[in-house]
Amino acid sequence: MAADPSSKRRKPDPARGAKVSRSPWREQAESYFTHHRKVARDSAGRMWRTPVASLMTWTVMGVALALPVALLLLLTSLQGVSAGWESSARVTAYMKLSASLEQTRALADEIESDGRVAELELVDRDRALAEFRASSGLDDALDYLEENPLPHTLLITPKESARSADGVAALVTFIEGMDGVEQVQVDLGWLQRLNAMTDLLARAVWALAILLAAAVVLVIGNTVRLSIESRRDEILVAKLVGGTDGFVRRPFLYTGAWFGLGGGVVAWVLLQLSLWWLSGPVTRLAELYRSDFSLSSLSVDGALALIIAAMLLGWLGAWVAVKRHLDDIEPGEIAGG
Amino acid sequence: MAADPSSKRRKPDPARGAKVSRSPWREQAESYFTHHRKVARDSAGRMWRTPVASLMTWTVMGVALALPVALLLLLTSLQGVSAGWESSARVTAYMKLSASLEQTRALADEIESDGRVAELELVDRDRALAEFRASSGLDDALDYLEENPLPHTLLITPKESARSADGVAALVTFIEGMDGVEQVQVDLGWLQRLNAMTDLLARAVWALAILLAAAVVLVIGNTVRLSIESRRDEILVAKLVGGTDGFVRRPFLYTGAWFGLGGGVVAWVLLQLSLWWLSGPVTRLAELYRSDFSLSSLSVDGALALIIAAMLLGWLGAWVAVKRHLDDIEPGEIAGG
Amino acid sequence: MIEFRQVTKRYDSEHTALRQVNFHLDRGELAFLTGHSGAGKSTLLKLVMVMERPSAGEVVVGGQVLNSLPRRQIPYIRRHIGVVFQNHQLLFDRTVFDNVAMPLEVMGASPRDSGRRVRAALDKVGLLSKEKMNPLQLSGGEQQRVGIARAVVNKPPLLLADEPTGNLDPKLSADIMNLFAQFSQVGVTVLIASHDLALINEMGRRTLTLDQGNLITGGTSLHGGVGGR
Amino acid sequence: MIEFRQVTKRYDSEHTALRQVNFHLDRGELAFLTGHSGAGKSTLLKLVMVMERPSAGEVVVGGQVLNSLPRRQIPYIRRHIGVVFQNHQLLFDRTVFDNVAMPLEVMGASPRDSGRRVRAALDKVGLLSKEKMNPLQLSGGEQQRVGIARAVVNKPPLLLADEPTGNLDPKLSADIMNLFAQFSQVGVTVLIASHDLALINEMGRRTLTLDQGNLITGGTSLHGGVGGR
Ligand SMILES: Nc1ncnc2c1ncn2[C@@H]1O[C@H](COP(=O)(O)OP(=O)(O)OP(=O)(O)O)[C@@H](O)[C@H]1O
Ligand SMILES: Nc1ncnc2c1ncn2[C@@H]1O[C@H](COP(=O)(O)OP(=O)(O)OP(=O)(O)O)[C@@H](O)[C@H]1O
Ligand SMILES: [Mg+2]
Ligand SMILES: [Mg+2]
Repeated sequence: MAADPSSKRRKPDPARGAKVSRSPWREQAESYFTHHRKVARDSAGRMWRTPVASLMTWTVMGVALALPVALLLLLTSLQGVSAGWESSARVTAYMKLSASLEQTRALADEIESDGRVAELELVDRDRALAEFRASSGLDDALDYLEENPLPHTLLITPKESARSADGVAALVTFIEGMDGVEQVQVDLGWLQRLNAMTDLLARAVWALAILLAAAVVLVIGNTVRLSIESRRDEILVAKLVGGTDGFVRRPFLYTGAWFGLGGGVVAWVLLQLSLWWLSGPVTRLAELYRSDFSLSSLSVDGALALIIAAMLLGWLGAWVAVKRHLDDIEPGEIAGG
Repeated sequence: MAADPSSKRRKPDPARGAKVSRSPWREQAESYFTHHRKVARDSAGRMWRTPVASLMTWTVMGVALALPVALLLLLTSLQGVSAGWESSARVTAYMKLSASLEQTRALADEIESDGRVAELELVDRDRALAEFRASSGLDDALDYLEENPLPHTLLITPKESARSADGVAALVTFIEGMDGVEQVQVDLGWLQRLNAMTDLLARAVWALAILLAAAVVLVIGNTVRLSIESRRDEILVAKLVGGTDGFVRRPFLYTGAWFGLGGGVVAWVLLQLSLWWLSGPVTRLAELYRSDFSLSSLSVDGALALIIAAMLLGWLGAWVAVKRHLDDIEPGEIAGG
Repeated sequence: MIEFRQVTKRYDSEHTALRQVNFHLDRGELAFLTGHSGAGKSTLLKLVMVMERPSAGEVVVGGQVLNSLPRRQIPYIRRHIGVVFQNHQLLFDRTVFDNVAMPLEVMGASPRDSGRRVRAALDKVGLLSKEKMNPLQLSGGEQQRVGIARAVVNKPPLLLADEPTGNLDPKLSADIMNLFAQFSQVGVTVLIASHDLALINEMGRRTLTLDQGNLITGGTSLHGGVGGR
Repeated sequence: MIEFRQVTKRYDSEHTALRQVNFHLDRGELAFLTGHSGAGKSTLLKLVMVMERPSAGEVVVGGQVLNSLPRRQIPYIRRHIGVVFQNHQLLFDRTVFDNVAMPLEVMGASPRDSGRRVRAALDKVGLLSKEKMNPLQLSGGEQQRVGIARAVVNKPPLLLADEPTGNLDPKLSADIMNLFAQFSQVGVTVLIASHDLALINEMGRRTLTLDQGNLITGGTSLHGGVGGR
């Protein structure tokens, strides 16, 4: 209340006084922009003067904005992981027991040169037995074996382009048709599970994102609506002294944009805090699974985009509220006028 | 505005007129409750008269309330699953190859009678070989074997009480010490992973729950604050004609409670809708994993508790806002009085 | 009923609204308060209502020194004072009836009792036919009369009126003044701030005149109270 | 400048505020509008301001028939009318200076120009020293004068005043009336609703009298405009 911007305004400016020849059109445009600046400053000042209340609104908006962005980041992170999972859709080719190591090597080279194969590992029968012995815990039992019962094995990782269920099936048929190959195994179940999981996640994310986007618009719309109600008199008087609709609307639109700005900044802070807080356990978990999973964080561009989007949303919310409520306030209802 | 409850009130009630002897204390108490009813009705009516705005506030609150409850439900569901996972922390005991089936059976009975064992399955060597043959795809290779190299095996599931890392280790030592047991294996990694995952989830849920609980209180506080601001005149006049603080506060507390009620109902509706929408893919996913996972839904008691909690939160938010802002409005600031 | 002892009210360093005002009003007395615009009339009435606190001196109402009154006692003092505000202070979200009923509602009067009293008060100011309208739909003078009805509805022992006839035509003004005179005859103390010198002269009552915050006529010397509180 | 042709205003089935009112005010004319409380004075002024639309008849202001005026043109009409409202309509979230500057701000006047004009207007009503205060800190009469300053700040060709001296002492009332008279001398059309019959008689200008919505003195016959619009 104490702030008095008018004192500045009333000081005659000698530099301006000199430009007497300025056309009325330029004068008009200049005073238009002066008014924009003034309204922007005033509505920011109004927010500043009630810091707790403004912070409350910002926080509500910040929470509502942070959640969908957090989900987006999580989805991005998971897509990285699911790429890792897909690579576990490996094709295993068991050679005939009669196939020699040289024969197997030649076959391996042939398969590796195929466009659909990303990686190939040859496990010879001796190594296969050693690994089986180690992993099965049947050390003694295997000693009874007179001959190594395991064949040479090829572990084949398909290229990403061939990782669809159909693509993998075609690759399997191709390898099965080769000489010396006894049997080909592939864990198609993984792909199916992955699809189901992605579907579920996408649904959940969509459900939440819709709810929260609605929440953002609602929060701002509601705040602006209530601030319109509490500034009813101002609107009335502005209309009575000949303010156009644009003039009356302006402070509310700026208010909405400033709320958006504050909300965006709060959202960014919340995101950074959550990421920092969660990064410890996530890293530990990823290590346990020997996964390269890590939470994506927001880039500088992303942060800017978030804040600008928040301002636009704020402006939009204000516009909707103003559109709906401003026309209701007509000077006919003036007290005892 | 058009509603006029006064017309009812002014009709003289003959039934009442008869009880002339009523003490002034009873009269006071009665008019106190009459006023409570009137204020409750009025503030509900006020909300009713601006349905879109009220719905907006309810929705914002509903979203903020629904999210923590949804997380809670998800956590409950996951605890069901993780119980399933825990049971996969199985102890496998391989018998010596020299141990006969009868000897193994006796041992199995002995182990099963131990208090820490929930379930026990005996896999004899023939079945073990058949299963290995089927699962390894090494059909032909195994034909070369002259003798079954696999021993009898006991699959032991510890009781829930013994499922801690320490408990399982003790069980392993106990079984290892028994006659005829060659080797005992246990996948302790599972437990570790489970702990890491639970830790991560708990952290995420806490982070979200704190944010959202704050959001609920903020939304209501903010709404009540703005409604106080827009009803400034009413507060002023009530104070001027001798209204006590309690009297002035009452309508706002009721408003808060009604907002809470609406928010709670919206939250419940949102939860039911989301559950219904997600149940399809969840069931499909659970089938793929042969898991008995299913999303917990809200019981009738739970729904009631949610709505009552929402009303209490609304009342609390209103109380805080009223406490903070009502004292600011002092009749000194009356216009030109 | 009302006693001011050396009361000074300073809003801030520059604005002193009242300077060492002394006066005493008996039960049942009707007095006018006049003075130029900004002389301090409304300020004086606000001090009686505990809407402002004096910078110096003592305000005594109904035997109670208001200076030392705890905050939570203020509502109970105000219930014994009826006030007509300079700018009406009506609420536009309820009917005329509900506006006038407010002082009764605050006191917890029974609905039956309250209905009877409100209609009696509205009848006195000639607005019984408009009880169901919203104050926004009334003319300026009608609003002012609603404010008067609200001030008298609970028959308070003390009645303050700030410019109660500023928006009324001469005939209505005289009617309202007569209403106030009737109240004073049944023991109500009435203090009316007004610019309407013609009307004041016609009534021929005690007149307190303020000039730049000084009480220049109608006051009492510091210790010369007429007594009979 | 203002012409009413058979204007009737009915608020709802029961309340008819104006009945077939005919009158015509020339450029530079100063006229008073009187009548009992609820006679329809404020309603008449609201029709000129397009705050209400007539139920029947035509309102013509500055040669423009207001009945058919599209909504988006209304602000531009209002910029040519200065109004003093019966209850001031000041904003309490800004200084007196900013309140008075509003009509200029709306028109997009340059800050330099605006500052000069606001101070001139405040000087005319004797409140230059209070320009930085909040209207809440002013007395009722001071607030009313701020409202008058706001009405005249952009030198409108038409000036409407609803009870502009209701809260002013007789000397200040006379000063304000003289201010209005000066305006009319430089070609401004002035219409003042007032109850202050003493002052009206003293001024000796044309007086329109309303009674229950009927214009009983000072009107013109249906087609007998004095012309010179
Ligand atoms: N919005 C409205 N709805 C219904 N009736 C109304 C409305 N506005 C005014 N009236 C009625 O129209 C009549 C004329 O009102 P108006 O405000 O024009 O009177 P006035 O001459 O200005 O009186 P005063 O001197 O008391 O201000 C009054 O009886 C009033 O109750
Ligand atoms: N809250 C305030 N802060 C600062 N100054 C104030 C405040 N309230 C009133 N004043 C000043 O105190 C002086 C007396 O004001 P008051 O309202 O008592 O005058 P009044 O006699 O009622 O005048 P009027 O007849 O115009 O209503 C005025 O000059 C006013 O500007
Ligand atoms: Mg005053
Ligand atoms: Mg009027």
